[in-house]
Amino acid sequence: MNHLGTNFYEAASVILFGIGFMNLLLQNNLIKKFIGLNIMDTAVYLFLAAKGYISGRVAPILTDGIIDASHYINPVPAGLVLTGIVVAVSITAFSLALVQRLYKHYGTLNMDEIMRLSREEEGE
Amino acid sequence: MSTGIQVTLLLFLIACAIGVSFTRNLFIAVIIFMGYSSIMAVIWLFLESPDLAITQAAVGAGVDSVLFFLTLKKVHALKGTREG
Amino acid sequence: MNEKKTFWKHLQAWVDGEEVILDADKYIVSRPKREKSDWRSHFTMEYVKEHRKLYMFLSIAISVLFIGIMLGVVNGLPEFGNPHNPANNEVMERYLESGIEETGATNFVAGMILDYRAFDTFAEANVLFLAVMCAVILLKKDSKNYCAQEEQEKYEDNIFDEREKKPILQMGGKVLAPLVILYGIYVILNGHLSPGGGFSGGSIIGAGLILYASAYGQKKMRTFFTFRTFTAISVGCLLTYCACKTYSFFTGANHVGFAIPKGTPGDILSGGFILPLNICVGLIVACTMYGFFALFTKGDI
Amino acid sequence: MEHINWIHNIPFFSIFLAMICGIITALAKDGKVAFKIHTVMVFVVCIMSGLLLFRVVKNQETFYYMMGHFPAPWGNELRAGPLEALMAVTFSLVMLLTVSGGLDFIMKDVVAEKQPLYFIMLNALFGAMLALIYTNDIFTAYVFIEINTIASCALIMAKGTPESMVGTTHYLVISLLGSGLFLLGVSILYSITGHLLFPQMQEAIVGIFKTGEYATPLMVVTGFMFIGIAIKSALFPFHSMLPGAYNAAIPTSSGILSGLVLKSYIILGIKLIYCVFSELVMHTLKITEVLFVFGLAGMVMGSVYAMRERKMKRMLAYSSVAQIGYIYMGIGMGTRVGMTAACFHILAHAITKTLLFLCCGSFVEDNGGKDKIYHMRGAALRNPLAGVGYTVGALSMVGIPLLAGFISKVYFATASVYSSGKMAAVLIVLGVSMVLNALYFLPSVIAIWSPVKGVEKKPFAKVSPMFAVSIVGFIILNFALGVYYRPITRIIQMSIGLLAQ
Repeated sequence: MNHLGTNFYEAASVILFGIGFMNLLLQNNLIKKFIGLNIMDTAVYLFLAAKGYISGRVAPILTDGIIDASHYINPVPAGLVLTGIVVAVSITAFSLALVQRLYKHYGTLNMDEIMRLSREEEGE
Repeated sequence: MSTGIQVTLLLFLIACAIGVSFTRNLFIAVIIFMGYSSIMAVIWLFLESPDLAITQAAVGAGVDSVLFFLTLKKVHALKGTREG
Repeated sequence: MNEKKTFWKHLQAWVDGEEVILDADKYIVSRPKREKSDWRSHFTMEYVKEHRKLYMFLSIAISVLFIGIMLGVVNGLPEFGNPHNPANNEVMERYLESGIEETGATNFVAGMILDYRAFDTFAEANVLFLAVMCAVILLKKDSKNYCAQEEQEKYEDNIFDEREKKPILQMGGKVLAPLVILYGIYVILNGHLSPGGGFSGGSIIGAGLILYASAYGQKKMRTFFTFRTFTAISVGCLLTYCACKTYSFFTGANHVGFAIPKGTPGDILSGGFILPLNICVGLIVACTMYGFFALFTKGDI
Repeated sequence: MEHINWIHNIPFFSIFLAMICGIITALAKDGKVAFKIHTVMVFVVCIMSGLLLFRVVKNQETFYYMMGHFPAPWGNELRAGPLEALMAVTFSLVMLLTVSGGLDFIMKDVVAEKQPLYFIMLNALFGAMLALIYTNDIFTAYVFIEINTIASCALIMAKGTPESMVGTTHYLVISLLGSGLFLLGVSILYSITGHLLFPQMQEAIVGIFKTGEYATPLMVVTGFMFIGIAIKSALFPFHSMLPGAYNAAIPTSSGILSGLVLKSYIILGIKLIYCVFSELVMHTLKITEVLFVFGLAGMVMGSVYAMRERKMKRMLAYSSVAQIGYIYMGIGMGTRVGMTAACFHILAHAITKTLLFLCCGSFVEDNGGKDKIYHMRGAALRNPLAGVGYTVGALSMVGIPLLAGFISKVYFATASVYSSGKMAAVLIVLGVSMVLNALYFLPSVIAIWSPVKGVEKKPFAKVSPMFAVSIVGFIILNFALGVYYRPITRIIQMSIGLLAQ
């Protein structure tokens, strides 16, 4: 099986996932870390949505009164992605609130710096 | 033709993602991320998922960016508000 | 065996530590520092910087490896856009062919997430609620979350807000906010007929509220939107959601009668529970989005 | 109406009851009211799950519960059998005892106006854990994993100190990595099987496996899902989030997170092994072997880290890493006997670790916030009840007969006999790990009981009656599980047989 050429959506989405993953691991800056996380999530959603697409068919909304499964694309991935987007935005908001609270106390967005300061505070 | 446009959009998406990783300025990073979300919305239109496109446009490019900008303002990373 | 040594030292501290314990803190300060085994010394900035490169190299290697593996996987996956893929099976057929009859919604996605797989959507609404409650825990002012500088900044911002005239923004807000909110309401009410639905419509309404709040300041918002209204709307909508879904799950699972009319597909008043559920989700989302905005700017709703 | 089988509605009722209580708690005016709502809810769920357990064990049945009007491949489903019911009973019992025992910590450490919010998170967490136990749908599992993540982060940060914020950030980032991988796994699985419900997925996967089509994706996806679950449940190389978070959180939260939340992911993993990937695929792809190796590494390394630690709560956190290693070792043996031992250890660790965290929190409070082990000298003499609790917990973790921890170690040793080629490794590592456990738990036990000379005797610390009841309850549970273990293991064996059908 050799579908890399036709599966260009999936290929792009796994590359995006990798970049997001790298951002999450590498970036010291918390805001960029969380942007990376968002990229990672949207990459998975792109992957799912691409899996639901069927060439030559239309969006899963009743058009011209045609009730026939071979006329519409697969609605399942769209539903899953819709749920996923909500989860992603909630987590983004939560993590940004956390960032603000951390900044208020430590005065920096650098995770290493924050870790160091908190260790110093802990004493010894 | 349509495939060409889609591939270009995907390449643009990847370029945006790499751009976010390499910009030093947080403000620019968030702007790029906003662009990334908008392109994603367009791509979902190509994939025949208008539900997702409308949601992504409202959330990714709208609410998410507002939240990011407010955070940047709070952490004094925006020029013109309070120097950080 | 290195660990064993440290353990014996450890034990010694217990055994002959009578006077030590009297003022343990002093003893710890006076005790000669262990050079080698103290892992805390590894976390100086120099050490991190030195090993930062190694760490970076490793992470990039992992990510590249990951991308490589995943490209291999993609190579072996079903073809993009092919109608004979495993995902396009009887599940999808039933959603598309009997969906209108069984749910009454002409937007199959809405029918799917709010009727066939409503449990996920219920959890999703809860995720939003929890996230906004987390933001309240984090950002609402209390005795542990107080910072004089920030109060000062807020005070200055308030003065700035009041003194400065923002005619363009205010005019824009006056004209646009009602339109945006109206559009959001349209998207919610047509969720089962056209693209959109509770979530997208709710975030559009939220955006309208944010626009209004940033044009006229939050004092004006307070006149009709306080923390009490916020809690009341969210809890009321979530409970309505819960009640609807409990009824439909209970009747469904136990095969007892379900007496909600489906209506004529295509009408606004159709689709059984889908319209009320969409309204509930929309209200929750609108409140949540505005709540995030308010908490992020002023630390209070 | 007369044909409704009320017992079968229990899983659905418990999940929704927990969620509804979580929502209603937002209206509670202070922490006390919220606590009452929470306690009543958990108590009711406990009774209901007990009934369910009784019924399913008596009938030896598992059943599927339709969430809505549509049968299996179209609608959502819950699945309940003896394993699920047993876990639900244990979780609700532990939750009840932990929260009522740790109420003082909540009241003291959480700001008054935010206490109801803390209870919202507790209720939602409880509901999400129940849903993870009962679910039969992989995407539902993902959404509830996210609820679990958010709620557990909220429990950590509720203390409001800067350290707790740092701990939360670390915990959040690593958990999100885990759930990202899990979601990727879900999407690839969906694309190759076309289903989201466990039984249909299993059918499709076995089919794919036999024809050899999509072999690479299947292998990679299995790996990703288990890496995701391992990250979430803090298996050894991914444990770095635990110590900071548990040290900074209030003891009640630490107990719940370590005793229950980590376990809920493991139970999901066990259900995935039997109900989605099937034993055949797991063995052929050698996933169990990998889990086995990491489990062994975790058992030793967790104890080694714990020994170097000077703070009591961090020591307990590292000890959790070691115990998670035990559980994964049991899963990795790849036999049903090993799985029985692992499930039993889940129960044993849940009741023991929460007890340890509560007692440790009580000592720290008596000492005025000093949390190093050398500050604990004589702590048990001032607070004998917590001292007895800590001692029982520590001895159980070390593996002294009559206590729960001993039985699980015996079962692990027995199980090793049945898995060929792994016996030597299991026995050696088990022995080493027990010695290491003793080496770090016993000094702390000796320390808390040895008097400090030359200091005038401090008065006895005041212990609230609820704390006393909960500690005594935990101790009784520990002995009960250590002595009357037979019925429990029989239930577990039966349930694993039913799961694997």
